[in-house]
Amino acid sequence: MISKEPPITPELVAEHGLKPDEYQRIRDLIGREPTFTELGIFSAMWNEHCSYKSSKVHLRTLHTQAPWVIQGPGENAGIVSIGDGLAVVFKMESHNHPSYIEPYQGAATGIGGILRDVFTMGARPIACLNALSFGDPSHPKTRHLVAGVVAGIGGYGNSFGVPTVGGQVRFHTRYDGNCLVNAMAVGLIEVSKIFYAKAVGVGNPVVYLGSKTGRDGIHGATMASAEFGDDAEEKRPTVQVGDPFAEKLLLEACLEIMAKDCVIAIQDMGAAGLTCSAVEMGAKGDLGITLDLDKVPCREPGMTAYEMMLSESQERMLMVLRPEKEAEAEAIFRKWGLDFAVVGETTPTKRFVVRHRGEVVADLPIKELGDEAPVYHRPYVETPRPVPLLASEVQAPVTLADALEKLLASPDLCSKRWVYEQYDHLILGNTVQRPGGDAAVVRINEGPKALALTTDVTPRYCEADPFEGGKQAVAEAWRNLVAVGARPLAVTDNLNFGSPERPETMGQLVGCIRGIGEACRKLDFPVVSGNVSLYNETNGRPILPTPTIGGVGLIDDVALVATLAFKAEGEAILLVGETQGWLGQSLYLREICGREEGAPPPVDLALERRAGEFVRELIHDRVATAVHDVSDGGLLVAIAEMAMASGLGARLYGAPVMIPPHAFWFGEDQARYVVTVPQGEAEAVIARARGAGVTVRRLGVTGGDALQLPGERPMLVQVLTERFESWLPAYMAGHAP
Amino acid sequence: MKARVTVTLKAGILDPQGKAIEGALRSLGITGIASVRQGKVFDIEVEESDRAAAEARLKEAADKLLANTVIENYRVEVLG
Amino acid sequence: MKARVTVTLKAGILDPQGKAIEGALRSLGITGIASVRQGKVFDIEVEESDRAAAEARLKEAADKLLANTVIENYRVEVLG
Amino acid sequence: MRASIIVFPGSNRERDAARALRLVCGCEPHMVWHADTSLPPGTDLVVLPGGFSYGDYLRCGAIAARAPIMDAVRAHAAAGGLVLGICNGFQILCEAGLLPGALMRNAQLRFTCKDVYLRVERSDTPFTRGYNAGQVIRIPVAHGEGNYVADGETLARLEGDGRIVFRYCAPDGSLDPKANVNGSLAAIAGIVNERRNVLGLMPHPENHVEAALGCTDGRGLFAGIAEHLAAAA
Ligand SMILES: Nc1ncnc2c1ncn2[C@@H]1O[C@H](COP(=O)(O)OP(=O)(O)O)[C@@H](O)[C@H]1O
Ligand SMILES: [Mg+2]
Repeated sequence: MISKEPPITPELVAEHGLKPDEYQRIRDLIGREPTFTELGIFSAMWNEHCSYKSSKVHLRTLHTQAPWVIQGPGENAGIVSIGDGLAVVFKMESHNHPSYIEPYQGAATGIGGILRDVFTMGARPIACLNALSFGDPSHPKTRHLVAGVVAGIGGYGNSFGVPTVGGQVRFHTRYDGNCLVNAMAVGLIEVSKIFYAKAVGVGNPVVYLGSKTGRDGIHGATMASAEFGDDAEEKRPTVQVGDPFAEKLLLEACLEIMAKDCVIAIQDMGAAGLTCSAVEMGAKGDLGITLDLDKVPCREPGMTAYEMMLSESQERMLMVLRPEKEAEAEAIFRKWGLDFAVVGETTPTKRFVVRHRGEVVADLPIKELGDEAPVYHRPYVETPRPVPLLASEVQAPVTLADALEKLLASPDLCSKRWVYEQYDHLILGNTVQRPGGDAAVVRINEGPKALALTTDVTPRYCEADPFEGGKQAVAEAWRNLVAVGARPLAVTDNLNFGSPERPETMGQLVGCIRGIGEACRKLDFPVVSGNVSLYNETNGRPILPTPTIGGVGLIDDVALVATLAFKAEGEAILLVGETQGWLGQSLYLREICGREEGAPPPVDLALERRAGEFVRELIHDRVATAVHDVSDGGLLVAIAEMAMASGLGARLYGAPVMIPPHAFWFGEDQARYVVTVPQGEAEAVIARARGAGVTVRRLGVTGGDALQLPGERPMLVQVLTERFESWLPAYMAGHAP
Repeated sequence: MKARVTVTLKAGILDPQGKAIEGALRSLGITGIASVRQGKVFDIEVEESDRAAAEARLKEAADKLLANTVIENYRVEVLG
Repeated sequence: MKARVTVTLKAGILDPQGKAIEGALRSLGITGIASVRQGKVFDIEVEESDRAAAEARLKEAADKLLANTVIENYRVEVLG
Repeated sequence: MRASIIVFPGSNRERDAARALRLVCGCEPHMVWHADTSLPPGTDLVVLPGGFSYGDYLRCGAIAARAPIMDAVRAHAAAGGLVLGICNGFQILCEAGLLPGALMRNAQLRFTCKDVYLRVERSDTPFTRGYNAGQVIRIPVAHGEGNYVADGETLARLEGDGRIVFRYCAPDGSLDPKANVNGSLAAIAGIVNERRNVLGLMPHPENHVEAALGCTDGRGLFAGIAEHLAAAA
């Protein structure tokens, strides 16, 4: 139908990331050759990022139901009821490839995108978190990426005005050419005022809102699903620039017109902007959509239909409005200084028709664009189960004190203060627990309820044993929520893997999803939203499998929040949970012995649940004075973190005779917490634990200015703190890692 | 030697600052401004007497640090 | 008409960014940079055919908005 | 007391400020849109809240300082009314010429959010009568451009007239350069105008008014303002 567009050649098809059989399927569907614009539309809709073609069949197995779930996966974000007519809306999403190419803007637009997902549903964002994985600190690009990504996250979130309250930062050489930037946004909504993407009614105006369209990120969605070679730098011109100011205005304007009941359906323009949003609105509503591209506000002259349909310019939305409210909605948008244009309408035809300069440049069946996207049962091989490593096979340190000091100053364990101090974590005035604890705690409105928020994953466990690693990521998120006193509600997952076309990598994806499903079922902790990012690899080397879990929990009364700092001298320090001394895949093994091997610690989900419920009761009954879960680095690291947070030391008892000391103190056995209670309560707590089927062991007594272990030099809390706090700032100031 | 490195956004890259300034000028009653794009200048004192050598050094500085060549262009002028 | 307004810090005003850039260049191994001071440029498209009128309008823009004359100087060039 | 909070596009701590006024002063502030040209009648305190007005593009606070409502704010100040600029509000006051000097990029070139200690230099202003002179308070900062600069003459005048009301300090009140969180001249965190009815400060007292959030050192500022207005009435 269009003469000026380039002819479709096999090369052009390949450049669009479509395989020959996929192209054939397109021809069969529409019964002719697609136009260039249509090819672009298909490539956007059918790429991995939008279609989930490799992961879909496996994602269906996840546990997504619970009585408190209002909206599970499939919408812009998941929604969970928190009582009082309120619900929490949340989702995590990756912006990995754009962040590697331009770390500041890549990370910034990642935050912008996930915030839009949340406020598109009508929620006001109340918190952000992020999970970051970078290459080895000695890799020449790592420092630049850390600096840019952190500044970008802060630059966007701070200006937009949402507190960034938590996250994690990890380093490993397997992320050298492919960092991970996973961002999570959390919003608050009234249950009766939720908005969806589903278009309703024929002849209703389709309205374009927000910033103008430029040539930003054309093919960004395709890029997000392409692996990197050494020529990654050459893919640069697709960089999108974020405008947090415009997004803040968009938020306020959207919430205002939603409150005025103008909106039938709303969808943000994310990856593959106008294409994905329009198709989704039509397909969900069983309607057709007609767009007139001459009406689209453009930033640059001479943009083609293809460019407009694939542009990823940020801070834009598409809405279906109630026709009688059009003028009112427009006035609100003009007041906020934003573009507003009626660009199309809903039709009964179930076709996606796009017009530009008097010509029809696309005319496609709307349902098939989404529903008929290829779904792959990709071949996979399961990761062989690793052999557990015995503690006797792992060398003991010269002294436990030396090992502890070294661990605390290691890149993964050290304080991330340098990072989170660049994020405004206090704005909105509801941050009860700031970054640095097990989970962030954000009060809901004026209280007394609050949300607990965390992001977790241990990629080295997932690499060694995807199933156990998947379980562990969920269990650790659950544990971090419990450790502050919350009732875990639900999770969002962000699955970052290499190429699904490699059976080994596909096996990791399948294994992790199974593990996540298992843990979510057993812990009653459903998945309500998520995102899959595949093809994270450089020169054929995939990243560590990284299924990041974002967990949300509910606290009924902010006054009953637990923190990890020791509270007073002379209190009993107790270990809740069972210890074998599991050193396989531990940080002790990696940082002290230079080995990465063995099986990761298995997660006994029944035990996890018992231990967690026990600890939550201790917090609720105000018996526990400090609580910290035991994770990376093991028991001694957990105790050191409690000491550093308070400035108080502790006198510790020796390890049980059955377990070598280094395995006891640095093993990473799961389902454990360190809890302090007033001395006088210790016996009762231990008895209560016995009744609950939970093991509790006395570890020592708080007090003094050092950690003291029998036969070891005293470890001054101040010295530990110095080690803990100095690695990251020194590294970022240019010192050798 | 004195030099100036001027860094400007590549064509087509969104300039939210420029856009905000356009709006502000308009509301200040300053009309007839069709577009504003904001860039940076670096006024640099180089310890170097050879012009070409100074220029080479500044190019290196611009490539490695002063400009983000993903989204920006730069120009080096040695003023002598 | 195209024009450029260049805004630079007044002498004597400390420039933390410039200082930091000096340090960063040094740690990148780029030596011989005695000092760096950072400023801004605005590339402006003026709807005006008269040079003097364009200049006057830009001066007004700089005085009223583009420069903070407490700490900054500016220069207007109409490029035609 | 009648407080008005000016909301610019991009302001984002206006709700925090409103909550502090509500909790400490029992006053429900008016939200005033930047495009308005007058303040609600009877306004005795104007608050310019934190945030990124107009994205903080160009220079922090520069565009907001030229917004329509600012003439009314100027007139309010000229008539002796109280004006409190917090963070972005301080930047706006400097850009508007209601306070001297300018706020530049933090010396460490990074946005910084953390608790800092402030020494209250005098308790005889409308804004600080809730504190004792020399008192050390813990208040969070959250800004990227809070590095106060002014020429020598201006600084001499500020010092001479005792118009520096808050300085960054160590927990014991000493002026440790390490405690100067953004490299400000003379560790300046907040200053008043000559008449002492306009205060600008970078830290956020409005975020430290509730025990549930860990610290109430910010209450003194709002309580002091309420007291001053009550006494003046
Ligand atoms: N990227 C980040 N953004 C914000 N906070 C972070 C980030 N990385 C780490 N933190 C904070 O530092 C603390 C320690 O992180 P981590 O070691 O991952 O905790 P845990 O082992 O309990 O999951 C947490 O409170 C976390 O929220
Ligand atoms: Mg934890």
